[in-house]
Amino acid sequence: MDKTLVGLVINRFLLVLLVSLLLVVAISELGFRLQVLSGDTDRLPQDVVLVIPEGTAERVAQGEEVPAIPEEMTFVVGDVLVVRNEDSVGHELGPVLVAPGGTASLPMEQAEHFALACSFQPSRYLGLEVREASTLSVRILAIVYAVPPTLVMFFIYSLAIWPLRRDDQAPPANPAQA
Amino acid sequence: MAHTTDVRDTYAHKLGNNRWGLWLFIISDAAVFIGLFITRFILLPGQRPELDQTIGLIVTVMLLASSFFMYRAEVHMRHGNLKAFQRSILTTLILGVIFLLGVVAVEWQIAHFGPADGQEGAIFYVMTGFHAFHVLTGVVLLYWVYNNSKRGVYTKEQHWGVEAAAVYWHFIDVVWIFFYPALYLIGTVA
Amino acid sequence: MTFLSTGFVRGLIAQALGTLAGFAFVTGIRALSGLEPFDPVEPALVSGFAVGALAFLFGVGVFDDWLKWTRGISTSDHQEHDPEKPWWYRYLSVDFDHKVIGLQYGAAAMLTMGIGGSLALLFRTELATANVDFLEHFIFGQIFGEDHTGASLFNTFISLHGMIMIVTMLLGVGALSNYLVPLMIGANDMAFPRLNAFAFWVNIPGAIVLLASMFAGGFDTGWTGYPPNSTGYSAMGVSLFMLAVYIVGFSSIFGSLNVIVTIFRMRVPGMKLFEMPIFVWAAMATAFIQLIATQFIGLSFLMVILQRLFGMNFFDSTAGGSPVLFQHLFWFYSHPAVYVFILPGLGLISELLPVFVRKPLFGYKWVALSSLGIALVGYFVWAHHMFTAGMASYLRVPFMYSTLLVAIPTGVKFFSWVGTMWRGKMRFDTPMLFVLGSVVVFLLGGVTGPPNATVASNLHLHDTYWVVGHFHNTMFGGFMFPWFAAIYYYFPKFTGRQMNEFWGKLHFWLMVPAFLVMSTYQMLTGLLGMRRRIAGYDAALGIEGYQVIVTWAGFLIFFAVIIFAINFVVSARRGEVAEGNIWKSRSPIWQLPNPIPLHNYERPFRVVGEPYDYGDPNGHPYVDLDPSDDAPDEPTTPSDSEEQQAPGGADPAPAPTGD
Amino acid sequence: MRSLVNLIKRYGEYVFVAIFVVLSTYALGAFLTAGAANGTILPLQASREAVEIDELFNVQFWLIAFFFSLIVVFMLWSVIFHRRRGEDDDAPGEDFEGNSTLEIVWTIIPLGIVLALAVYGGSVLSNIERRATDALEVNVIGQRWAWRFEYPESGAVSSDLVLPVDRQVLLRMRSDDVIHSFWVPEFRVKQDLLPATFGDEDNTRELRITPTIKGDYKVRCAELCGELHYAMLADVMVVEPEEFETWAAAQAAECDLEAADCGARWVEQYGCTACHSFDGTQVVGPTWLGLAGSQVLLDDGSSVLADEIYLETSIINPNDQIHEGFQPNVMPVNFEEQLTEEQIAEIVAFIQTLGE
Ligand code: HEA
Ligand code: HEA
Ligand code: HEC
Ligand code: CUA
Ligand SMILES: [Cu+2]
Repeated sequence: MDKTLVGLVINRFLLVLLVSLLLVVAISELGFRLQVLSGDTDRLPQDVVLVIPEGTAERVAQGEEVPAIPEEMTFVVGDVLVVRNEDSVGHELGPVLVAPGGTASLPMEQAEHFALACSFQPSRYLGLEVREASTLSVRILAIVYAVPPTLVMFFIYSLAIWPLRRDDQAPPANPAQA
Repeated sequence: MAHTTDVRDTYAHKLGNNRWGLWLFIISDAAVFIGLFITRFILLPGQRPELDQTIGLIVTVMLLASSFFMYRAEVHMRHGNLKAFQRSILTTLILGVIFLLGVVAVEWQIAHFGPADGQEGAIFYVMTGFHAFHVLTGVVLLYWVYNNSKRGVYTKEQHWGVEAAAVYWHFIDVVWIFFYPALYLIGTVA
Repeated sequence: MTFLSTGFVRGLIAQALGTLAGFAFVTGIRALSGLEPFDPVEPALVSGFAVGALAFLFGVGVFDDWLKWTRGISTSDHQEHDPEKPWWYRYLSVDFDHKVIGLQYGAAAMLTMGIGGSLALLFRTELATANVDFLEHFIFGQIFGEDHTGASLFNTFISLHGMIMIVTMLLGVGALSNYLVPLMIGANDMAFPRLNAFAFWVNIPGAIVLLASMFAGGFDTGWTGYPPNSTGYSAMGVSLFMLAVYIVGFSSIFGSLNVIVTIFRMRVPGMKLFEMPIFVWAAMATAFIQLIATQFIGLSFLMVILQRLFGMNFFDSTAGGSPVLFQHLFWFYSHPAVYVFILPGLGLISELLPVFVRKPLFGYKWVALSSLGIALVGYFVWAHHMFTAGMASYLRVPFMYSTLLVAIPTGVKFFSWVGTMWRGKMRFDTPMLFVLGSVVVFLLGGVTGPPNATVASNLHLHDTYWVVGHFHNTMFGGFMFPWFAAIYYYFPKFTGRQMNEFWGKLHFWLMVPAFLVMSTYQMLTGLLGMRRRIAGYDAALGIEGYQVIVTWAGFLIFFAVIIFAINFVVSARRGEVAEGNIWKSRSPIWQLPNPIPLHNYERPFRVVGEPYDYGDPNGHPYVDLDPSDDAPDEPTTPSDSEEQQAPGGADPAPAPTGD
Repeated sequence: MRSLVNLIKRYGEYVFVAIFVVLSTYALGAFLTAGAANGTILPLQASREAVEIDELFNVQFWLIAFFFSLIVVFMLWSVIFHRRRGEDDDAPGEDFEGNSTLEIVWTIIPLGIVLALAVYGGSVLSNIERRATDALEVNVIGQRWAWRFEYPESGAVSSDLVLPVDRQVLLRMRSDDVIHSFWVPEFRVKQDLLPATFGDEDNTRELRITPTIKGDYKVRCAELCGELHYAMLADVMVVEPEEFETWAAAQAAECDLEAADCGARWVEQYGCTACHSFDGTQVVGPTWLGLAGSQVLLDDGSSVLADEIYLETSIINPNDQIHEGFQPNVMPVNFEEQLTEEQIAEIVAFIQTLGE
């Protein structure tokens, strides 16, 4: 095949790739922001702070609920649960002990649904739900899926708008005509 | 008929058609192997079937070597060296048969699992089976070419059959270059 | 008897014998190796049918030439018709002429359409009432075996209806591209005539196996055959069904390969890509899909068969397999395949509109490239059939986006058609009526696509009659109506006569309104809660009346096609003789006499104008069929390097050159 | 007439067409959206998700109305006014071959619509997947051709889906055999159930629904799952929270009735009635009327007395002995894992009450 034609095709391809990439990234980020606003787990991992307020131990002892502490918490993988104990007694949450006034952290490493024994809930259990986040990798994957069709379409129509060659728009694919 | 002047009726043009056809066929066929390859990584992510490494290595070397001889055969044919061509193509053929036997008669027999044993079994047998079937057709094709060459069908200038067999054989070889690591090297033993 | 000596009959006999032999062979081996020979009977049955299909091909004779080549015997590319034999003899035997093969495809398509349509009427009758009653009738037990209940028979019928109709469309597409492409690009045949014959004949044993599945227990899986329903829970019919699809797949693969090579290599010297008739672009785009995607349905179905026969576990999720994997592999073919069904049809619309509007095709280049756009973008959208299967939630969004993207090239086509019709001088012969009907019906199918594609609304629509309505719209608009338009339009080219206009118009005015009623009520019931693939439905949904309407409309469509069939036969015998270019088309096909002579063009024609320049005041034609008098550039000698190796142009025997 | 046509042709053609497009869009769009609102086109809107989805449907309906009208009106206009009127067969139409600006416009505008629709569709999706912290968990188990709902909170098990109104329910779904699909048209959303064992993260699927209107609905299996797919329905009852609590407590309570009555309850809960009848009608499995104590003809020609042992093995290992005229591999084989020995005994006791 003729060299210059290949060159032209490659140039066009790269250019269109760039354009489609930009477009798709822009759309994807827009969509992603909209989802974040809806308060989902479609977010980046972060530190989640759980404060154990003063007087929790007494309330628990009386079997009352502690309004500041949820019974169920939802995390995404990579989140770190930071427990800050403002109560006057020490509390425990699963494997960690938090001294009065102290903090402890618990990283969420894999997606699962579990309950940790804890001393600051009337039910004595804190339900934790860890999910896969729609993190960077998922978003990149999404971009990977969305770019090729965009690319193909832009490439094809670019041929109609800006023919590769001005004189004869079509490559003479039939060698017999060369 | 009045189309003696039509370039489309010349041998050269038909040869070109044949090449297009062959390559399109290979593109299409490659799609199956790509499908199998993807299947393998979806069903056994991070793992691989437990296989005999020695046999795997031996058959792989055999197949790679056969590709080399196939290449030689084609070169000999282009130089019109018929005897050398026949020697090379026979070597290719024999190496191909050894590969087939190595996979089907040895590896399949000594594997720790049958086709019905989990994903390892399913994947191993379907991938090697599909590939072995292609090798088998390749061997038949080689034998056919060899036979034709004895009948003097091919000349230095015109030997489309040889070219086709060679391209097909190299294709099978390339597939194995992907399948071998996928089956024998990547991942931990399941 | 001449009939008994046709390749077709020989093939059938060979298939019967081959099937028995294959069955006996496997059973024998099982008996010898100490296994229960008939339990399970499935492996022997499947092998039997596989061997039978191969035997058919040997029997019919598609391998004859290739076998000769292996023995160093050369063969001729052109068969002359033996005048001793009746005219239909070549149509029932292996023939390499692309026109014959095109018609063979076409006839096979009509046959399968009849079978698939009749099945539709059977299960539609069942659906006219809410309970399962009609198919419980004892006659069906008598035909299909007593252990079929009405419900499972229903499931078998809809599944087969779906697959047979899809085969119909594949055959129809084969008919169109085989018949038209070489004529349009000025070739005398396809690039590989023998492969072409193979690609056609392989459909016949495939179709037979497909029908046989009905009598081997049927299958309650739908045409999609999702495991584990198809692997562990369905009767053996499913194996035969999948085997059949596998066999038919060879037709798509080799047929499309041939089309691509023909388009790129066999164009008349001097014809540039953007000078081809528009249908050729559509055929090219179609072939690009078929060539690659077909392998994936083959692979997925093969894996189901392997799992059934050898217990290889690909899809059983309770033991580590993945049923969703099947869906990915399956839809990676089956979505692009829907564009296979329509692209040639849309190509025909673009081809015929200018003729009847007497105006250039609006935006030729855009229409041409849109075919490619639909085909290629279509490769990236498959997962929209799986929105409810449980993919990563966020990943559904890119598939929604890419699916919607297909609306753009399709829209370009629609807008261009409108541009073509605008300010023309429209004529309303039967082919044109069908073209106009196609546009409306396909538009309806198209615009009902985006609600499916948008994930949230798909969650309501998935697997309901809305989807059924959507795809009947697209397939009737994109295939059935253009198909009929093509038959009415090209009829003189293979019979030398014209089809009767009155009956043609009656066909149209019966079929299109009936169809619109059918699909509208399908979509409506779907929105209201009617699921797909159910033998009986909840009368409380209040849709019984609608169902009756759909059923009646189905029957009307059937009768309309019967009218067509009668018209076809009568016109072929006694129709008005069609002299020359009856539609005043610019296409090279219409510069040839009716019917087309055996070796299409006496000499390569020369492209001297544009294909759709109907308004051209200078009256430049598109092609000059007899370019000898002013021949400044006769076909040049080959300049390609690869071609210089070959000395001269003599055809050396016995190197295989044809295929 | 003629001059009017010419007049229209010369001056007002585009204006007229545009007016008709607008009128037609409005008529069609209003018809569809009104139908959707009053329930002649879409079922009752009985969940929070349905509200979001129906808004999306309205957008879709307007798009359908617009594009359908656009093309069809232009086309009809050409058909009516740009037809051949007694001229020659090949009298040419107006000679124009295309217009790149126009092509670009009608590529870009749909592209914009597609992008907007994708973003909007994505946000609707994330809205209907929004999680409430107090969601009621229900395990949904599909098996050919029955539904079972387990409430881990209360321990209730039922073949009906009873839900408190206005509280989000988190359905965790799996199937015991083939793929099924959970769909309540009034709730709009749908989710497939994949074959999985419990705790299989890869194949358990989730769906969240917030029912908003009290009433009776039906779960309709939406994935072809074999012969009786059409009949794979379950009742859904959306009730006041208090009513729900009482119901759940009653369902969860130990069965302290007579053995046979408990059996009747398990038979109901575990979906046996999908295939077995108590009144002699044939469904997929043998009827239980008169079964116990009778001589059962098996498909290998022998016959066996349907005593306690036979009934019990038939439940645990249905494929061991196949009742003449019925298919093996139809009845689920995993009841041994699902039911306790006591429950099986109670079921047998129940079947015996239907015996001779
Ligand atoms: C001939 C076949 C054909 C064609 C052409 C199409 C075209 C399209 N189809 Fe369809 N489809 C089928 C055949 C076809 N389909 C079949 C057989 C099934 C069911 C399979 C099964 O399960 O058995 C199916 C199912 C199906 C589903 C899955 C439904 C489900 O089961 O959940 C989806 C989902 O996205 C879908 C979407 C689309 C879209 C977006 C298009 C688009 O290509 C349509 C594009 C066209 C237009 C939109 C109209 C014209 C455009 C304009 C006027 C421009 C402007 C428009 C906008 C900007 C909106 N189809
Ligand atoms: C080209 C494709 C095509 C065509 C033409 C049709 C035509 C028809 N279809 Fe079909 N249909 C499908 C493709 C098609 N269908 C597919 C793919 C499915 C999905 C299957 C699945 O779910 O798995 C489906 C499913 C499907 C369903 C859903 C079943 C269900 O899920 O419960 C229904 C229900 O109404 C239906 C009805 C009809 C009717 C009444 C016709 C009528 O139009 C039929 C009228 C009859 C004819 C058009 C034949 C006439 C021909 C002749 C008389 C022969 C003449 C002979 C010669 C000239 C030689 N079809
Ligand atoms: C999917 C359908 C299906 C379901 C659900 C089902 N069965 Fe069955 N059952 C069958 C079929 C079919 C047979 C007959 C084949 C056989 O003998 O195994 C059968 C046979 C039986 C028999 C033997 C009866 C006879 O006449 O031989 C018993 C007892 C039985 N089932 C109990 C149950 C119980 C208890 C349940 C629920 C916990 C149940 N079945 C659920 C389909 C089903
Ligand atoms: Cu379960 Cu359909
Ligand atoms: Cu699709």
